Amino acid sequence: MSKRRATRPLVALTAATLALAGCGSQAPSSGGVSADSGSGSAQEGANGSLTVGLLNPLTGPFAALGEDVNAGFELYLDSKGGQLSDYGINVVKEDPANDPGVATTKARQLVQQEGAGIVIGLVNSGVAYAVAPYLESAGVPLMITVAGADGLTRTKGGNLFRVSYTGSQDTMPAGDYVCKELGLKTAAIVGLDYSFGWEASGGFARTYEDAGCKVVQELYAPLATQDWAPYVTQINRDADVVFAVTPGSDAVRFLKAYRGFGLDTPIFAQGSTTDEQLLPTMGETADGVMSSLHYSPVIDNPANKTFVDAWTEKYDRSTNQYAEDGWAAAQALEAALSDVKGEPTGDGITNAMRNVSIDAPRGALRFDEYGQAIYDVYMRKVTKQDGKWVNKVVDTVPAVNQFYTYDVDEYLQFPPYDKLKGTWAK
Amino acid sequence: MNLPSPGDHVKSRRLRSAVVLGVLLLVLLALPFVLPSFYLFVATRILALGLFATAFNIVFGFGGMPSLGHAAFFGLGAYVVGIASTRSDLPFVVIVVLTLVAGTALGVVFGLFNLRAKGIYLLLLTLALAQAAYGLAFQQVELTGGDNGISGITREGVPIPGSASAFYWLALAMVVVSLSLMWAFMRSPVGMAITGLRESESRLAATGYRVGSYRVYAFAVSGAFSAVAGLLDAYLLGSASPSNMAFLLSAEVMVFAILGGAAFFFGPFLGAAVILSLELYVSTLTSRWTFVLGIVYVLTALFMSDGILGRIAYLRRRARRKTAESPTRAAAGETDVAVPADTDDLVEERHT
Amino acid sequence: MVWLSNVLNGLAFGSLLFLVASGLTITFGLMRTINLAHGAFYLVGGYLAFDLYVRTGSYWLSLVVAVVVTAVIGMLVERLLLHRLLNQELPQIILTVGVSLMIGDLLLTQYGGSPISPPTPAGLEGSMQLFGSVIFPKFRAFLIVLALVLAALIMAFLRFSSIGAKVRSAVDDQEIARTIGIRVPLIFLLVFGAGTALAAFAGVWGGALTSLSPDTGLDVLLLALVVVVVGGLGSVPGALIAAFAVGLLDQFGKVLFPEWSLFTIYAPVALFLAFRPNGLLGKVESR
Amino acid sequence: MTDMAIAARGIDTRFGSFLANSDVTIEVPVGERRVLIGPNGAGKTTLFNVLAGQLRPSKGSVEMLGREVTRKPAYQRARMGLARTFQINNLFDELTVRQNIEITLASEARSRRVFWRDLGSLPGIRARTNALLTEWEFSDLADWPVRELAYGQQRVMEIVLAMSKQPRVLLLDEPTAGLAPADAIRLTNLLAALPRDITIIMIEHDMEVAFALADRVTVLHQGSVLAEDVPGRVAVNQEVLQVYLGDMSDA
Repeated sequence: MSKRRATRPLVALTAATLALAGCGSQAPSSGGVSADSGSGSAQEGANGSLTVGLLNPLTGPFAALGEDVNAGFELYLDSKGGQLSDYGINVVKEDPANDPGVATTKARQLVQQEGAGIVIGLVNSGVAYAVAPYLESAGVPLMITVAGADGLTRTKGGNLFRVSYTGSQDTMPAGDYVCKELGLKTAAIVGLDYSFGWEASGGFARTYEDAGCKVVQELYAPLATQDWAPYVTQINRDADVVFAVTPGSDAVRFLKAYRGFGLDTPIFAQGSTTDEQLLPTMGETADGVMSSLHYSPVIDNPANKTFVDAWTEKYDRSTNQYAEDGWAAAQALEAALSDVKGEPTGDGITNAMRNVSIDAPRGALRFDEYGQAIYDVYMRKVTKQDGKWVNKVVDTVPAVNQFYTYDVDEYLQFPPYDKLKGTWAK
Repeated sequence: MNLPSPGDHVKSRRLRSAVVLGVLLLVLLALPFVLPSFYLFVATRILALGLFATAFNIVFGFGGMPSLGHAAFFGLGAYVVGIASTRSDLPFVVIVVLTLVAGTALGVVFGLFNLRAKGIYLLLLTLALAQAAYGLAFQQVELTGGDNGISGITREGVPIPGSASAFYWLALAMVVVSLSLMWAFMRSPVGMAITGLRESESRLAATGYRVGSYRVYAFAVSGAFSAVAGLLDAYLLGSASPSNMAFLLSAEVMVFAILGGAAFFFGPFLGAAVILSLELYVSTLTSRWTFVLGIVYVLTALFMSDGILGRIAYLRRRARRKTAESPTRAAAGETDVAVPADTDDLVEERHT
Repeated sequence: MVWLSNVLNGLAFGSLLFLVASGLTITFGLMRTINLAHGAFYLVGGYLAFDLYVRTGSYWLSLVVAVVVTAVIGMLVERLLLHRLLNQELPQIILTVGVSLMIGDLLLTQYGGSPISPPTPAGLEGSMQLFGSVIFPKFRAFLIVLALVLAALIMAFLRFSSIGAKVRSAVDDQEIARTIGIRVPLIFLLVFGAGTALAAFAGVWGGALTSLSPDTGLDVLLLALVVVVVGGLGSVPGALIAAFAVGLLDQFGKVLFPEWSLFTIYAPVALFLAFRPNGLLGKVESR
Repeated sequence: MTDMAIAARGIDTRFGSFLANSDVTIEVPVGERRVLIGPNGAGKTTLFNVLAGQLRPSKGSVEMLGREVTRKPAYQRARMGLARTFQINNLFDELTVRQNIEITLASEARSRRVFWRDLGSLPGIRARTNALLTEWEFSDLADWPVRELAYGQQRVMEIVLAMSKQPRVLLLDEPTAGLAPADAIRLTNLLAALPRDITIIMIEHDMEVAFALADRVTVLHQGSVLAEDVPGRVAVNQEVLQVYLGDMSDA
């Protein structure tokens, strides 16, 4: 092996790499405002300025979610000319790379290097758990936009807020609804075998059984199960309804296998299973699937109209819950900032956030004392409208909080859902 | 034969290496006084992953066994900390010992599985083992917290728990001690026999060494220190999660070793520092950082398969060509003239 | 009957694994090249077919063009990059991991992170009834047939065509191959092209079964690697047997021990390799 | 009857369908110098691997110094006093001459599991290494990596390493292969000067070397023993001549 060859190509390629890295930074990663790092371009509003750290995945399995949250946030910011409540907003985006180690590093970078006064984002709950304690200790508010673990919002008076759902929040109304309104008395649960799957399934199972109906089977499949046949073929065909918690690409595979094996039991799902990001790919297989979620692009209210119009003008596809989460986060921040007098400190924003009450595209949104959003939950059904598959709203459960109708203290005494999985069907 | 005696040469170089190491250590000790806290955090992370890469290299660069499952050890260390520190009041020292024991035990398992496998088969056997370990971490929620991992790891039991600087110094001390122990180990008969594994297993066996045992020793020692690296990382981040055991980390540590120079004791550490810094820098510039990382991998494979230190050593050898001539090949008209290996030099510590 | 259904499912998933593994095992078996970018080429094939089908609406055109274009990309990678690293296992691994990172990121930039599904040929929608009560999707049944036919074709090709012999001699001794007039670089280029073409073919078919997103490449690659290694590197019949075995293991592991499903697929593989370090039908490596 | 240093009886070694050794019996008494000859593919190296424990025969038994060792792996036979060289140089290439010797010396029971002390600092190892370096005239090359040595020097290194453990049985696989004639003669002289109490079994292609060193010669052909006798008689054995001449005319 000659070791002498190729020093020149090495230099050339290194140069090319650096050049590419340079180009890449200008490449529109989300199509949002050009707001990459650089506090030099600090926008100064009448009341001052605030640096917002967007910590959403731009690579890895949750990239599509993270991009949409960022896009939603920036779209709202754009619509307000880059200022929220007369504070100039500087957006700095970092990629947590779906890895707690990277995410913790990036959270510190946002706060310590970029001077972020608030961090918004996080999709993976494990990452959120890893990052939250640092932000707490640093006194920087954290607004979660996707990560769903119930346990993240169980501390009163913290600096953590969440505009998106907890694992069980959107499915608890569904249990009641399916049992009482739809009159489907026995259910088979098919969920992903990780905490979100157990929480969403458990939320459904709890209210469903409390309403007098019966969970007859529970099946849990690993995240990113390539072949769903082993699970689909085990589904108890005597059940009246199949309750599915299969977000992301698993939803596509689950429904394909479900239809392929000729099952015809109606499906009711946690809303992320029929997300608008997935509907075009799922097509016919999603037809008629019902679900519960705190958003649907076809909600009829002025805030949603503004949002959907702004979105569709810019992107050639439907809005979805993630984009709305980002948009609503920006709205919530705006509302909080309108309460902050002067310098937007961590404490100032945190205190103001507690009293935030906004009309988001999803409807009315405010936070409970644990920092978790209270919002309306919609019962939806996948239907074809104007040649496109949409989650048509068939019913609304207003002002759902993370404990649903249960007494808070009683609810907090319940064993966690990871302990309860497998016990519902018994 | 009329050769320059390498004796004086080696002595002067040994002195120089000692000076270089001493200065480096002083600089590292002084970092908390000059670095902003974020970069101190990054530096601590580099220490942990640098230790991991160095430990990995016992099996990889020295033992010649391309393990693609080393994340299992790193993750194991992190989980030991996660479980022990959140569920017990065990003192720090005990947790360190537990980590060492667990890492050694898993290393023995890896070694026993790999008594015979070679090359690509070893690569994939270790990968399968690590994936099985990953499966346990992900699915045995009672113990590991599943996908949420274990968070809220505090440094309460850690000596001087307070400041980031204190933890940095603790990490530095542990890394220095670990590296010294590994360095000494690799010069011991067992360590040299592990190096012999890479060079020729058949000769090793014909010499009277039981080859399989040394494979197990290599994995055990490597596993123990890899687990310590995981321990440091978990204390630093305050969390342990399945991604500590993931395939990509196993692949990344191999790139650390190769880019830095797997033939050199300090190569992998250097590689870890370079790649982690680069990742941080590029990911700040662009969200397309995985693409750039891909380019770095490709360039490493094409042009740096001897690593940065390998290249430096080569350039130095070339520069020294005029002063030293190979005893044998020069006469035969070969151009790539060699010089004696200096066993105490940082760069020339060649084991591959 | 439940058992029959499980067995069929296992075989169908095994067939998908074989489609992916076949390309991997011939590039390794013939070139001693470990291509960890195989999962990325799988994705490229699937995404291209998806893209073309959206544009043209023609299934067969999409399939053929996707496979050919992917093969060309593969050959470019071989010619420009891999070719310089002949017989250097570790650099090959690093290089192909790098290539797959780059391809994954390009796909993410181009198509976004949401899952897509390559087209299914007409006539394979829906399901059929077997032995009275077992309902089985036609697509999956066809997949089993496809895998068996593909295996037979590859084996026959390697055995009977002169290219098979040439490739083998080129690998066994490049010097000798060169002296008797075999153009080794060309052979390697063609073999790698064939390997990536198979990856793309698997991507179109497998993607239609499982859907694709830029990060599925790794999941598929890991399973395919397991199959290739258990089967014995380079052995096509070995890969076929191993693919079915892993498919069945996966199926029954998930049905019988759902809590351990990630563990039950890799732990037996590790155990198997510990006792048969060269896989099922692998040759002992001389070195 | 004298004690046998090595006795292999009825050895079959099979690789798939190929029988590399077929019913080979070879008995070498202690102190004898035996040379194995035979055309390419006669199964000499395979037999060596069986004797040294690198290969397990399909059939037959191996005894070493009066002990049954058929199922004992190479490292155990090495510990019993067997040393071997390899046909193709098989050294710790990237390590120095000194390190090669040190590793070899450290393989004895009291040092091979030591992990807390520097190899070179173990009692006796440095001194014995230096003695060996001097004895074999490698002192000047001690700190060079073995791969940088000339081919002939590497051949000698093979013998140095084998001898450094003071073996009782020494297997030499074509020690002079590939050497220039002058070097081959030097090496042959070195071998001739080895102590007489060491049993030597040697594969050799060069007839002159073979006959100069051997007490007895065993001829292998197509996996079986064709003849075994003192050199003088083997040299005139018709069958042997035919095999050799035939082989040459084929080549």
